[in-house]
Amino acid sequence: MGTRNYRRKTSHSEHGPGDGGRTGSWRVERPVLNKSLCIPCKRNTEACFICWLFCPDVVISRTIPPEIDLEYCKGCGICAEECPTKAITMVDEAKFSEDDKDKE
Amino acid sequence: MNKEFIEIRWHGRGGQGAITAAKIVAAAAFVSGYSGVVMAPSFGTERRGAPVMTSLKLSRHKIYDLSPIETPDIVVVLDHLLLAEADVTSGLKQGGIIVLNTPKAFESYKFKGYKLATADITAISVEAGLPHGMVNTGIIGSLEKATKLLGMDILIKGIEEEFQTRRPEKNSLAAKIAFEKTVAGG
Amino acid sequence: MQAKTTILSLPTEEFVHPGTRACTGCGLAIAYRVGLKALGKDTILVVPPSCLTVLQGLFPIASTKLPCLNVTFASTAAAASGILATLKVQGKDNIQVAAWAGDGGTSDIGLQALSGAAERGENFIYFCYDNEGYMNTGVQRSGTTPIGAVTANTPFKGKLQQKKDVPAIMAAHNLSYVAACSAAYPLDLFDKIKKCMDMPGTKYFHIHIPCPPGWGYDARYGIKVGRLAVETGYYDLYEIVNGEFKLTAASEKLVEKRKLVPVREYFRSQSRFKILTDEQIAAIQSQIDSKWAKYYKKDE
Amino acid sequence: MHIIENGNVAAALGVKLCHANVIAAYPITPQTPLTEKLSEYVEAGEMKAEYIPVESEHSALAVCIAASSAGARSFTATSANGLLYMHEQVQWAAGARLPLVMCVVNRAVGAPWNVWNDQQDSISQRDTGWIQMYCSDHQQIIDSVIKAYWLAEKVSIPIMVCYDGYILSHTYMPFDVPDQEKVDKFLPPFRPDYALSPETPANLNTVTLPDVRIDVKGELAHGYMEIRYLLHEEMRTSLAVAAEGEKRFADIFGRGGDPYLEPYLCDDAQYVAVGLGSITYQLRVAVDTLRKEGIKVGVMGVRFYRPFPDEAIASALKGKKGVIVYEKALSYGYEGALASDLKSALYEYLAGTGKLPVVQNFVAGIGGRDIKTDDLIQTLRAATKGRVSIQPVWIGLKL
Repeated sequence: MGTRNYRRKTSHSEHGPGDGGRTGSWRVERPVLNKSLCIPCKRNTEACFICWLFCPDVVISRTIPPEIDLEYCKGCGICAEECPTKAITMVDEAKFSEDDKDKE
Repeated sequence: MNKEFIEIRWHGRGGQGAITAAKIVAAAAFVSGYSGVVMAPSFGTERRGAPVMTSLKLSRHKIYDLSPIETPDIVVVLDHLLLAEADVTSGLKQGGIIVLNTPKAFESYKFKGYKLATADITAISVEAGLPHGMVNTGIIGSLEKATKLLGMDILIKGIEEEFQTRRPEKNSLAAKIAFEKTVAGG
Repeated sequence: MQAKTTILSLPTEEFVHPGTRACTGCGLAIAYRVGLKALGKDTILVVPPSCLTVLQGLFPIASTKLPCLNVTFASTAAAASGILATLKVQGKDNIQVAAWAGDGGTSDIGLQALSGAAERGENFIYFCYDNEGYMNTGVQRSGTTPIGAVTANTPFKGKLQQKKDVPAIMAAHNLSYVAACSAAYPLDLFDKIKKCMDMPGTKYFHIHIPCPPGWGYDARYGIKVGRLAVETGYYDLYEIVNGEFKLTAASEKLVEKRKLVPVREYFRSQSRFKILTDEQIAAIQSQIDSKWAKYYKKDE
Repeated sequence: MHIIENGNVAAALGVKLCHANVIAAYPITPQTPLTEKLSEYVEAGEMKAEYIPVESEHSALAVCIAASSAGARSFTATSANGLLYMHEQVQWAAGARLPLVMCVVNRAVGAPWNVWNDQQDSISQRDTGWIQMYCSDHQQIIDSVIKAYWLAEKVSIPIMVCYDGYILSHTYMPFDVPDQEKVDKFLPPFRPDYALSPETPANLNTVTLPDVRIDVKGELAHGYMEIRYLLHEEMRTSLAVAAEGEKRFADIFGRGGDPYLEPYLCDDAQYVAVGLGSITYQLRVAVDTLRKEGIKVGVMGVRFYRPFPDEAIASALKGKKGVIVYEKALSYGYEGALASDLKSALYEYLAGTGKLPVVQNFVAGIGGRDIKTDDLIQTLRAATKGRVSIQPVWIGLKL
């Protein structure tokens, strides 16, 4: 008892992803990247990454091409709105088949 | 006076140092074999200049009753003007002792049924080199003269310890002079 | 002067996990994510109840990779003081203590403890993320809700009083650093944090945080709405370094441009301001204009 | 070493001997001289600690909560409305299982304002999940602070060391100041199981659900209810731990004995007065007087109020004719909380045995009203002659 097992007796949380569950299910619209418009993709060099900077949910990678983690992406659309070349568009989730969803 | 259990009530003014005086006597009593010593200041909203009381109980055994003194054996009054403001003899036992700091002559007071001891501690303290108004060490000399309770040596030692960093010699000198000059009635 | 951070030079390490409970398009999540990048790994966080409590995760899962003490609503800055005192007695001088509280937790219930800690000169960074209302409890007015905003408890007339100027209150504590930032300008936030980290005493950050459900706009427009607040001269980005006030980033550029976007555009971007009349908007516009006239004059 | 000092100094010396290293406090009468003394020790370099002069009691406990969470041995003290202002933090510290020690220098609560002693302040915090210890003299104050740190850190539960304002806090009496060496032997350095650190990040006191939940490692973690149950359960088992601590203390310091109760002339007593704090010592004088009259009375001080030593109390009072509870607090609209708790313990253990004493309740000293020893004698004598009243009787009421 006492100080030894303190952690088990208090609200002591350790970090990990998905506290809110698979928040991808919150999405109404899905961000879809058009690589032919995306600046780092086009130039094949590190550039822009505005989508990465502004993503509230840490689901866009700072890579070429930027990858969107659909397991957790809530579909806010900020990336699409802020993309200077309109390379990301928000597409109605209903347009993706159930099969697609399973693959995510 | 029953020297097994003694109750002394101190009347002074906030800032006059009655608590310190009582504390010195308490410590001296403790080393003299009074294992029960309780000194309780009057509690609450004392302000500088306002009348205050401190009670000191001395016993050969541990004291469990911390309630205020109701029937003191001795009252010590650090300022003669308090006689008009406080009922200093309240509850004082028959034959009890009043130790009074006053510039007035011993003969000018009449306390029926009590023994009085007076000295002009205010003047004596200045004579000893203390700032005007510092009377809490001089009064200890008068108390000893009136009661023969603990002996001057132990009290002088206690005063010098308490005032280690604040004019120890002058404070003990005030007590010594007061002891000499105190007029004590039979 | 430190070089300005760009997206490409922004550290890639993330301290927040995906899959938090924050609302879709949460402005706080952006500011917090970038703020933690600036604070870095050697940080202990203090958080009172607020949207961030929810974002941070529910027991036993934490969404943040940094150690964090959740504390009572009114005690944020005092708790930070307690951690600082402990680090001091432990001889750990490399750990940053950062408090993140909402606007209610700062301007209302937490102000006393914050003022106390600031007056004592407690060496930590305090972030007030200002989404201009008690959003976590369902959008009630707070001390920093702006005039004219409809909230759950100012339902018909909107808030009738001015927004409390918390950075000015904190500046009155003679802090080494006070900053006003916005989630729409994360790099400005990042640079300001980096700049003040070694400054003495309490550092205060006020961050304007667009909130889709609380402000009434489509989540995708969060950055645009935040930017409009700045471009209209309605909310200014600045810093006060040892008493010296200076506009920064986009606000600084506005002084050069001498041209503000009409504030009407900002108000009309959110449903919370729907009750503001043209006259009221005109009155606010003239307040903004006179504020900026002073900025322009200072610049001449 | 024996010294003559007041109760606040006794507490401050205890805190110093325990090497508390984060102290936060806000002034309130009659606690103030205690934490002033600590600020003196810290500024003079006699204590290696951080002293934070916070802007409120709420913040004082916030500092201690955070400091303890980060691994410091923390201390604060308060009285009356200061404690009430802390109330939220008091609950928080218990739920977070932080081994804080706080001195509560008992004072009446407002309104109206009153700076004098009663125990309504700490009694009103009875159900917060803190251990409560009550002291009757300065020796108990200094010893209790030391014992409290040991116990708190052993069971991860915060402790209030309560003592009567003015009557103990400002009264001078002799007491033994334990040797530092012995205290260090008794109380090991504070090494918590977890302390906030970037090396081992954890998020403490997060929102916790009504039900259990799987953690990041896939193991089942508690829900709120389990965490709270454990607090209760370990409060109960802390009684046994306190006994262990008491024995350990007695072995090292040569004093102490019963950790929960302090009986005086109870063995053959037919009537036993019960109370918390200094009043139980004053009652000893009443007991001595009544004994001389041939009345078989005793008095029992309750030193642990929470966790409530129900079994020890029932066993000590089994077969007594009467139990007379003297209290300086009241659960308004009913009776003294101690009287209720005591009746409950007696009923639990003695109902149907034919050994259930009659319990009477006196309320005394509210707002510092002088408790005259003669009043205690009178009331105690009356209580041995039959039931005075079914309701709590206020001693010295001048209506």
